[in-house]
Amino acid sequence: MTGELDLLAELLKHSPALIVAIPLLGAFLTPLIGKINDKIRNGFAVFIVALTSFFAFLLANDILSNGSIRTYVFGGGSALTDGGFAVRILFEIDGMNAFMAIIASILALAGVIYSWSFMKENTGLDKYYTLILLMIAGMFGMILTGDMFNFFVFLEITSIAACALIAFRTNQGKAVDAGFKYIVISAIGALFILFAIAILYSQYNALNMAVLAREIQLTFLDKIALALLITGLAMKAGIVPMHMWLPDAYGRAPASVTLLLVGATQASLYGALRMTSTLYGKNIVGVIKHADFNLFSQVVFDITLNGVLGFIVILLAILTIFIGVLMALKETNFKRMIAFAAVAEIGYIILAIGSAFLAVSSIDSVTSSAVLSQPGYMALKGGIFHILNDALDIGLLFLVAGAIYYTTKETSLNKLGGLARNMKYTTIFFLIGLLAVAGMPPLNGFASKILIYESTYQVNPILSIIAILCSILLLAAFVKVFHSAFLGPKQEKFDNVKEAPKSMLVAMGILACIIIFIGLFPEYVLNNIVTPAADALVNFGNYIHAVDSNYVISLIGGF
Amino acid sequence: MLYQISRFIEQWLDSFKTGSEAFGVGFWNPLAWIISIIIAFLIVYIIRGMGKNEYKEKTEQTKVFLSGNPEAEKEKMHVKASNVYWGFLETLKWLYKGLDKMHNGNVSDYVLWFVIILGVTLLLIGGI
Amino acid sequence: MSGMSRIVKTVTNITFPLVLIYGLYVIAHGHLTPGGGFQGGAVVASGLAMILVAYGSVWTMGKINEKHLSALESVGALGFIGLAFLGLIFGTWFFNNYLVGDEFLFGEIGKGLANINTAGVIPLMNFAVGLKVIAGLFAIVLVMAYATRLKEGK
Amino acid sequence: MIYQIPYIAVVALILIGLYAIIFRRNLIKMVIGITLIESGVNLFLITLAFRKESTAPIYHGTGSRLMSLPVPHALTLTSIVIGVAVTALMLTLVIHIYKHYKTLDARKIGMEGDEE
Repeated sequence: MTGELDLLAELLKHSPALIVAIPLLGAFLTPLIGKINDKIRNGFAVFIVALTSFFAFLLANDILSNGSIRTYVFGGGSALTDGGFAVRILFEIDGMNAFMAIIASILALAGVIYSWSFMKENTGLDKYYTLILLMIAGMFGMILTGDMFNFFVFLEITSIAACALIAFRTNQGKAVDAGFKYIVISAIGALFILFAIAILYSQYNALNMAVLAREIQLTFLDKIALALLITGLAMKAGIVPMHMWLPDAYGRAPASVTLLLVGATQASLYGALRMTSTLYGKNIVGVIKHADFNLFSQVVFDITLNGVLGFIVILLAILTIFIGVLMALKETNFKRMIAFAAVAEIGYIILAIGSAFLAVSSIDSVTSSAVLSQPGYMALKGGIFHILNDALDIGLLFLVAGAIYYTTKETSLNKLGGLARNMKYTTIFFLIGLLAVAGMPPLNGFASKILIYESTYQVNPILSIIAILCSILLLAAFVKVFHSAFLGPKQEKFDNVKEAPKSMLVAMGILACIIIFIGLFPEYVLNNIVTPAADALVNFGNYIHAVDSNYVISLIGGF
Repeated sequence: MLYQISRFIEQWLDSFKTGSEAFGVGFWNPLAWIISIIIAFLIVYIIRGMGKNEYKEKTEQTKVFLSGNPEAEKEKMHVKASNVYWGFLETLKWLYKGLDKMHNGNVSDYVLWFVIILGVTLLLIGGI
Repeated sequence: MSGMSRIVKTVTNITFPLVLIYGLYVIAHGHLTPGGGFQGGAVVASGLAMILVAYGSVWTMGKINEKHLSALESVGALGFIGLAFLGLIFGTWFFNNYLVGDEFLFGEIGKGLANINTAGVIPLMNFAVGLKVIAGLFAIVLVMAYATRLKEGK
Repeated sequence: MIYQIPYIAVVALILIGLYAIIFRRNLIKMVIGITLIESGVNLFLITLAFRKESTAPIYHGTGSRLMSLPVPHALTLTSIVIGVAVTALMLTLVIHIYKHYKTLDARKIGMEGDEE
């Protein structure tokens, strides 16, 4: 019995490294296994991702239930060297990382299971599985890492693998073109992020996020680095007006890849969150809960920075929601239309985050302590919750679009129609995804959107009015899709269309079940998964403390 | 006894509010929504049951009747996706013209947008 | 791409071993001098690219297939990850340098402060990375040259 | 002043690269632009590592001389490796694009519409 416990504890200790290492190992084993048999290779890929997800869930369970922070230093030893240099590469997992790891593992699992049937007719599948496992490894790396440069490396790994996957169907010119756009955009974004990392390194001689967060002084160069980081990651996350690559790439990639691309986009968004609220935690959002007066003396808390940042983010968020929804209303290509909806959904997330920033700045500090106000905290929670819901809903819709492409070889909504007669389960899944994205109760999209509406209403009523209006427009856009693809008279050219294959239904079913579960028990998910993540972002001091134990701050207040 | 019953009813009613700070006060409980959806389905079912039951398939009754006009092909009968919100799109044509220009598929322009936003952010954040 | 003149071929034949040895030297001394798996691998791959230019892509494609190169690349990557996993098994952490201060691998060659056997597992990782880079870069160049061969005829 | 020149070069390289990406039509020139930005960032990293009168960070056994920082060198190497991968991928895609469209003009390709 104790032996089992020891093994579990040992696995738990090493799981941060294993989560990234297992897909990497699997990626390079796949071409060798693919020489034996195709089915064995597919099964192997599913097995690898399932193993990774198992470790991710193990880790997330531990982190989220205990509220602890785990660090994993590669090569062993302590996080800091004797002289206090922070050059060792380490993974640091707190609530937010664990939360993102859950999302990534769900998406990865669904994506790999889905591709079993979906990619059956394509050639070169050895490479496909290698790339998909590489992309999963990169995604997990981005999410788990606690090192700036490592973040950049995993960002690039993800984008290279993603680009090759977008352009996987090289017989389609548009797909290749979308891949080229994606790689140009991500290369430029990543290079500017690297530039920002170099600026930070030049000042503090550290690449470790926790040490940087401890040291940061918000000099002029730091502000430049902040702007570079935010803009670079915002472009990777597809925020208007830097979103135009997103519909091109999402629309042209195979559906299983699109699902993972959603995950990669979320990971970039996570990066932006981590940069603003942990790395610049002293200056932006992090200080809020830790209104420790000793800490305050060293903190260069800049209330204007919060205001300006909140202003920028909210402006971009409103633009993102509006343009995403308007384009989704007009678009007639199935996958591009969902991609625009995805843009709008990202807008909701950053609207919440921007409101959190703004809520901090608008609280005047009578006791010289800027405590995150209740609406700000709620907005942060809503935004984080919506990351999960967005990934699931949009992912499910993309899978449905892929299933329709698989059975009819058609993506134009003008040519589809009456498919509900042939594809019952797919229709049900689409209906679930539609209602969830539009924020209809009792599905998951509603649970997070109500948080966003309520909190933004207290920040500024106009924001929540715009958000609700755009949600209705989003529903209208999806009703259009539902009408034109699934309803209507039975068409002769689709007489032979059958239900999607089993593996695709299983993948869609997984996502749909999770959506319904979250919809029915939003409180449970909110308290057990989302709140630890939001707390982890707010308590940036704990993040530093996990690496540098000399850095102690006492907790006061709380909610 | 009476007190206990009234207390129980109160608690039951309370369960329809989410009862937490997070979701505010209101009938946002998923349970309430499921119950109301089931009730709505029941009502629809009852209304459907009230319909005439002399309906027979594949007879004159099921034929499409378009004010005496001949029925077009099935594919032509279906409202196309691009026609669904025609009025809305027509009204906002001025806006969509600009938006379409934005999404021109040229990666140079995409990068130009990035540079513009980068410049604005640098000015705003660096300027404070 | 067809082959070039006899002079170029002869010069390539002479210089290629030198380039190869230099590249392998850079790989082997990666932990002591500037260099390492990637740099040495790039040097070797550039030597192979020289052969490709001199003899033409069709000839080279006949000698070595791009599929073999991909397999070799996988083996290199597997070696790297495998060594990292061995760190988990023999040492205590992933990527642990469990061979450092050990003598069984290079034995007497490696004695001394600035010799091969001072870095434990790092030279092995360099070899793995070098293999991957040689195979990968050469595969890229080869495939690109082969893809553009059709333009020559026009 | 002589130590400021690399930073000027960094900015110049990045700006030239951005110019090439934004205002050049040819896809290959855009790829060149990206490599220029990458060189600029790499040069920036290398410049950060340099200290006045420092030597390469290699141990020769004796003497304690000022060495330049090795960490940015490692970062630069990694970023070069990534750059090679990105460049190779982009050029491969350019070859494919040329096969499909018979042109490299960025303005003539990539228009998304209902082309079916």
